[in-house]
Amino acid sequence: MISIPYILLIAFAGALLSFVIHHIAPKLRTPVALLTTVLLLYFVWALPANSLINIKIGDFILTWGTTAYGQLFGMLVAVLGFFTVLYSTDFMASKERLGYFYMNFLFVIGGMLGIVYSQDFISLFFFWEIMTWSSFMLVIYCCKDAQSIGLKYFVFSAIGAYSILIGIVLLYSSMGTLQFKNIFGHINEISTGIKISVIILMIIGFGVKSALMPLHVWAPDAYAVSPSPFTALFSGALSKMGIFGIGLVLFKLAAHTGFYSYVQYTLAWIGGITALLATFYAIAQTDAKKLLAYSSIGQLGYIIVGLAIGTPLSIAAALFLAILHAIFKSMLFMATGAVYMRTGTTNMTEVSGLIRKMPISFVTALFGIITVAGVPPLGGFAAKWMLYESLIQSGHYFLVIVIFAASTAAFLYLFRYIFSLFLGQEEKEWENVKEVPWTMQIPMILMTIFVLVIGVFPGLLLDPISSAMQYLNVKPFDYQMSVLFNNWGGKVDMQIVVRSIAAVFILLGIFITIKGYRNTRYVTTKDIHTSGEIPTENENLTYAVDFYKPFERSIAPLLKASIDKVYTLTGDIFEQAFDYLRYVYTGNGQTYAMYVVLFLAILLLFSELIFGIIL
Amino acid sequence: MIYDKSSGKIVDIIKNYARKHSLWIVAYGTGCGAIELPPTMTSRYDAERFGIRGSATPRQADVLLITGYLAVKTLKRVIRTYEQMQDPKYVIGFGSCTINGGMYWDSYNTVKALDRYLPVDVYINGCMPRPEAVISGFIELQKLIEAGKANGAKKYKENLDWYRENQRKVIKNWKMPDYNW
Amino acid sequence: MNINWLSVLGIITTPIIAFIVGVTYGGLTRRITARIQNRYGPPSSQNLLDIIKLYSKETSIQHGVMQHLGPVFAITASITTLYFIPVIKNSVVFTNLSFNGDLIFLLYIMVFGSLGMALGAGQTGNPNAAIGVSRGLSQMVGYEIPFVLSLVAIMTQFHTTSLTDLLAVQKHFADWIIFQSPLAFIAGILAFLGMMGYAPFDVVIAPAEIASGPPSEFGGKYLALMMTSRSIFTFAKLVLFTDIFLGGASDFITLIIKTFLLYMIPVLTGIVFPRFRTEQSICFFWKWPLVFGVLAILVVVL
Amino acid sequence: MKTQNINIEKEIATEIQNTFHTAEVNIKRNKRIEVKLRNDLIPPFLSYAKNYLTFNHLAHFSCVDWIEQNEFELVYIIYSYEKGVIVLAKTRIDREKAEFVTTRHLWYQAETYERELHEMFGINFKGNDRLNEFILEDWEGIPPYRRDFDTVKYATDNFYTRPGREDAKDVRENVTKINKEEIPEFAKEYSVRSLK
Amino acid sequence: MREKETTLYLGPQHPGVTGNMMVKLKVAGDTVVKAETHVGYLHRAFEKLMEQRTWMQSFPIVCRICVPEPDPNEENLARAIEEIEGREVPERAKYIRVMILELSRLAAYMLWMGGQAGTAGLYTVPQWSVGDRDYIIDLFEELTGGRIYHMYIWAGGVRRDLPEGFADKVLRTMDYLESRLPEYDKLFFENAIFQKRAKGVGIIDKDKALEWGVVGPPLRGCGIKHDVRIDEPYEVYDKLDFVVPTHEGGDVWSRAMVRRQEMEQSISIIRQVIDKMPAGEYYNKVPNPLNWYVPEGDAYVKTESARGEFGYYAVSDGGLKPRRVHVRGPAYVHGVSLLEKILVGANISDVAFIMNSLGVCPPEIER
Repeated sequence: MISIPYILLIAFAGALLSFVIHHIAPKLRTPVALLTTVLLLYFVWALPANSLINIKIGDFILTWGTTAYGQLFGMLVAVLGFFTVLYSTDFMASKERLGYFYMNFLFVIGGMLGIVYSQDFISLFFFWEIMTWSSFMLVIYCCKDAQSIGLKYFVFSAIGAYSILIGIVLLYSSMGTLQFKNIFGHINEISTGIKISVIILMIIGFGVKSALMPLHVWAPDAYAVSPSPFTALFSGALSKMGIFGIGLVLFKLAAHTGFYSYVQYTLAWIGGITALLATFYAIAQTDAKKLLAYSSIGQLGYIIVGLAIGTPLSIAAALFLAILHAIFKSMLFMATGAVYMRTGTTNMTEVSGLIRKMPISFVTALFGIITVAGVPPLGGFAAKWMLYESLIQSGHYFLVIVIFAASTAAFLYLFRYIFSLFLGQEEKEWENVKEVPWTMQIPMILMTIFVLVIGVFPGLLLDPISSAMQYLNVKPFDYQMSVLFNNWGGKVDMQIVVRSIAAVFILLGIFITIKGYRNTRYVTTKDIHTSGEIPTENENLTYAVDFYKPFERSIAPLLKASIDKVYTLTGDIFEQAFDYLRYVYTGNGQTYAMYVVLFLAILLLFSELIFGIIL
Repeated sequence: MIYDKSSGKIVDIIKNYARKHSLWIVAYGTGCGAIELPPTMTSRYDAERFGIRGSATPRQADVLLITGYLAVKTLKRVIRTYEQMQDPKYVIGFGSCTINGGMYWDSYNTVKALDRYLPVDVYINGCMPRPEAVISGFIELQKLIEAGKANGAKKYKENLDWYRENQRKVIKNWKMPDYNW
Repeated sequence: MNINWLSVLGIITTPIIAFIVGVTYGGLTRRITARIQNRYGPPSSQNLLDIIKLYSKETSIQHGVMQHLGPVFAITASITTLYFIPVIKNSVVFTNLSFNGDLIFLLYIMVFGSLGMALGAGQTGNPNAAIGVSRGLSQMVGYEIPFVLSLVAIMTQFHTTSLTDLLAVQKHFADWIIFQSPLAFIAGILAFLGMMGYAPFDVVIAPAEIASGPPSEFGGKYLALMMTSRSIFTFAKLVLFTDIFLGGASDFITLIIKTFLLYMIPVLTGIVFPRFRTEQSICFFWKWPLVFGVLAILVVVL
Repeated sequence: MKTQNINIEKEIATEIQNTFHTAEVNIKRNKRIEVKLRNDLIPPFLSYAKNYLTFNHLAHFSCVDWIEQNEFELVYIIYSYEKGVIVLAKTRIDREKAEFVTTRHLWYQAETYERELHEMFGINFKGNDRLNEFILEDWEGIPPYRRDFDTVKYATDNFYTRPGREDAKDVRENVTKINKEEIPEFAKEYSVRSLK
Repeated sequence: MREKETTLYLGPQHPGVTGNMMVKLKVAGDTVVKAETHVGYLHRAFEKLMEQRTWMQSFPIVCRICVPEPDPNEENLARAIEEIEGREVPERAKYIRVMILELSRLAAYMLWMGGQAGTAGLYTVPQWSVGDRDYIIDLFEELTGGRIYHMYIWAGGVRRDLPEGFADKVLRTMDYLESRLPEYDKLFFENAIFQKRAKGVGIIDKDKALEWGVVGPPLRGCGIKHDVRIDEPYEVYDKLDFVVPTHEGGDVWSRAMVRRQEMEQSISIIRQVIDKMPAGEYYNKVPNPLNWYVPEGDAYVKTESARGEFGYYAVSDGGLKPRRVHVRGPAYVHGVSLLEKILVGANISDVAFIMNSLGVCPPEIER
């Protein structure tokens, strides 16, 4: 009963049903969507470990099966899917075209589940396309300027998809099969040129989704305009599909080739630079969602670094961070969404002082940022620790500096995020803001508890990760339920850390509360030291505009001198291309299809040329 | 009551000893007397010997030093600064003009008797008082603190209405936020 | 359940010793500064008196729960950091939890307090506090990078990430890492200047600019707790640097001598330099300290 | 005063006189020229002095209350760094309807002077949009620097005066008494106290 | 509607502000977008009070107009009376006045140096320089009886003759201060970080400086050589040999250098004065102060104070009391219109720094 086709059936049937039922009985569409995700969650959780299904269509055999690696991501998708749909029930309540929204939402979830259970490249590509298309539909769901942003997203997705497609075609032409079990491990049977092409194309293809630096351009805008519940899923789960793919390519294809170390090295540096630059960009943002979007790009950079380094500890760190990133970034996007729902904006220069109005959202955001920052005792620390240890011990001395710079600079934007939205002056215009309804609180609270528990017992997450690593043919590494080890005999016992922190914190917290409790008085944020002056009503006492101006100034030469220009140039070229195309095609439904066809033709032409030379 | 420090308990003795030897002044030069503060604080007279030092914000400070005449405009700021300070807090009136208006007795813009508006613990006379006088004023305050008699803040709290009345009489446009005493 | 009473003793006494030493160092600093400035200066117990006075303030004002907890975050970080540093070499009592964490962990736990304080300062709603936090975090990115470079160089050279192992390496005077890896020491000590926050890197609290910055709304018990935390944290950082570079200490007298000498470096620098602007300070850290750090790593690698 | 070389002053005075025929120009001493003008001629004169005679430094802008004539006297003190000469351009305006035009376009800092005179004398400078509160706060009643404003009365009415200062008034009374009374020759070099 | 920029209050209760005044800053990031000077916290209505008092009774009032440097005020009022009356001053009194003025300039520069270094975060310099300033204060105390307010210069001369051995004391103090200057150079003026912070900050446009009414060290810091002491020599400045230093740049650094060099000049002037001081009367016979009718007339007198041209416009209606005395302090322009102009675009870190370099003294603005 519980098998992969059923899961996919439930997902897609639920999607269609919620679209249909939107027009018949609008009240039922949300329960239907919610029920679908609940069922999915149960089915994925209960899925037997060795299920394998072969479906023969024409010459092709589609194979779906569970692996530990796939199951890891599958569980993530199912859990996040449930949380985000639960979150949507109230968040989206007042929006229009909800049938469309839920249908695409469930399609995305179904597509992702399909990807993780695919055991051949055809079905992988098929589900990849489903995911991409329906996520594109959701990006353009919301507002007016979403169209152009959606186009940008679509173009990059198309580039990615066709890179993958060409890779698949090359594989098929040289190996005659697309089954994972026939390809993985037999990659050395084909010529070096094709191997290189396939690996590069696949990494580009999956790199687009995981917003690897040269291909990240779509991400900030697409994250910023899509509705918050979907942003949570987008950044949390969807981007992890790219990681999933890169993991497959790296360890199942590239690992057996002679040029593996080059791939590793290049990818690691690309990841490191992605992390650093994205962090710097995030610092300069004023929109909370864009800030988080850049933060996501940066975090994905860490994950890529971890995967690319390829030591057991680093891979564990990468997968750990991948799962954790899904959780904490969803928390942050949900908290931001909560703020957006109540105030109507995510501009950090406008919103301020919501902590007393929205305590649950604040706590979620607080735990989120502590996790992102990697400060003990929450889960983020274990990931960061494993990553650094593996980097240092595998001899990537300068990469560790780049990563560390990015990670320290992350404090800047994280503080700005939580300060601007929740702390600071409690302004009059946000006087009537209330906490969000319980359907939105529950996912936030559950995920908060999750990061707390993972912080104490990283082993809970490392168990499935180590079995996933077994599937990826990586050597096992040492860990206990709450103790992490490195190769040089260093260790961190999270339980002792958490215990000592908690003991001191609680003891002194009680002390400071009891001490002079009666004479401690609460004053409003208007009663602050303003040099004796009394501020007038319209004066702004929140420091929010250009929060990190000095820092931006000191990194300006770094960004301005080299990379910024390249990006602007690239961006300009793309923009102009879009503009030109928009002039040529009048912007109706056909345009995009035509455009994609054109792109495909160019791509094929180029790859023919390039591969012709190599071969 | 918390202010009654003649209880002789060892805790109170320690507290008063510490309070006495750690007097932080709000950095507010309200009048021309502020010119004698740099010599007082720096190498020649070195008030830091007695634990006296400046503090940037009223939240951390203990002593409000009214260095001279108070213009009405300044009085408003001084009251706000004083009310933002945390108990126990002390006020030192510095210079003749805080006592009776000094040479500005007929000016339309300065208040003539500081203790009508703020509870003054120690007055230092002179125009202007020498750094030695300032230090001796502080030592006078230290003696009062040790004896548990420097309770101007308590007086202010108890007679808030009277003080408010006086303050409002002078400050025409009372746009102050009211504090929850 | 068997409890090691000696380690319980260590857990209780270490913060107290750290506080007393830190607070006395603070007082001594003020005295030394005063002497250089041609004056007598306060008694060495002045900082202790200040803290007692602040604790004995009757009223305290808070703007919300994060301000209430901000100092607690800070002191938690200080004490926890201290617990994970071996204070006295090979001592049963003062080793505390140092076997359960390593240098990377220490790097991160040290930030815990800053983050908490930043949140507390943020809640006060004072623009000066926010500016101070913005400056502080920016500067932190500045000095953390050379510090990590120096740590990476040392960790690579000795193939360990554990402080205890580093102590074991430096058995004799000539084995001290300051002699074995002088470049790393230079990078580390320059970062240390920034970490201690004395001039020229005191842009965070700059009274003449932003009226003491982040702590500007903290008074009474909150400020007292912050100052307590600062004393402990100063000591913790000093012990950390002594352990890393100066071979640690096997008794208290050596510890006091070494930490005091180390402490005098930022203090004496602070007396004769004005403060940098924020971006100047960041650029400073990204210039020479960075070069030294990179050189230190290159020396180890090649 | 000593006889001084005042050639350059004479030159400037003639030049001003030739341009502004109604102006009453007189050389007070070396480096001081007094120009009395009709009040509508002040703006052209100042702009002429600044642009043609290099008087580009507005040293001072003052107002004197001649309550007896019911007039305010406005005094622009301008200085030429090249010539080293100060010109005091004076004009009189009506005290009841105190209005004048701004000279902010000539000297940016004139704005500050005008703000002060507006506050202290109640003169309205047309064209200056920043005549807001400058020194006083929430001031009610007549502008304080007008001579009909009695600061002693205001102070005693509004502020609590500590007992023991009564003799302070005596000093003032003594002063006025001295004005009228014949002072003995022997007392001329002594202070108030000895007179009592 | 809430403004977009953050409002920062620099003063009145603020360690960075020079005295009791307020600069309301609107900042975006750490850059000042708009600055507004608010004064009036020290308004005692001196000009009104002077109208209530006799000319002589005004002397104790005017010295309180500028607290760090009261003597130019006394000098100005005395010379205003003398000019209206046509009263002559004995030669010796003129020399003593110049000595007093230069001593007070030196004291003011010592205090400025402390302030400038203190706002930059170098707290050792104020400790030293304010302590050294006290030696000058001691001289004043011996001569006049007051540390801060001297009431020494008055119409017709000075109040007392120099006590015995005073000239030697002054010379000894000058020797000491001169020996300290290299130390200040080492610690402060040659400090790399101070130079880094001061150069290119708070720039006054050279072309606009004269038109904006910039005077004193800020003007000379723009490379424009103007000083009341040479433009319109008063007392005996035309008989003394001194240089008016200028410095190109118009920034905080050049203003600091100008002041630094003027300190040497002041010391040299004081030595010359003591060297050349003639014997004789130190005051001319004056009427009874309480019965001193000043003839009708007006006068504008100016003195070069440590912050620039200090002008008094005094009008007498022939009565016992002044009709009007209007004070023009250098800070009146520097602290309001100039400060508001040059703070735009400055860094928050530099606001107090720039303010100090202009020598803004609030009691001069509102009096």
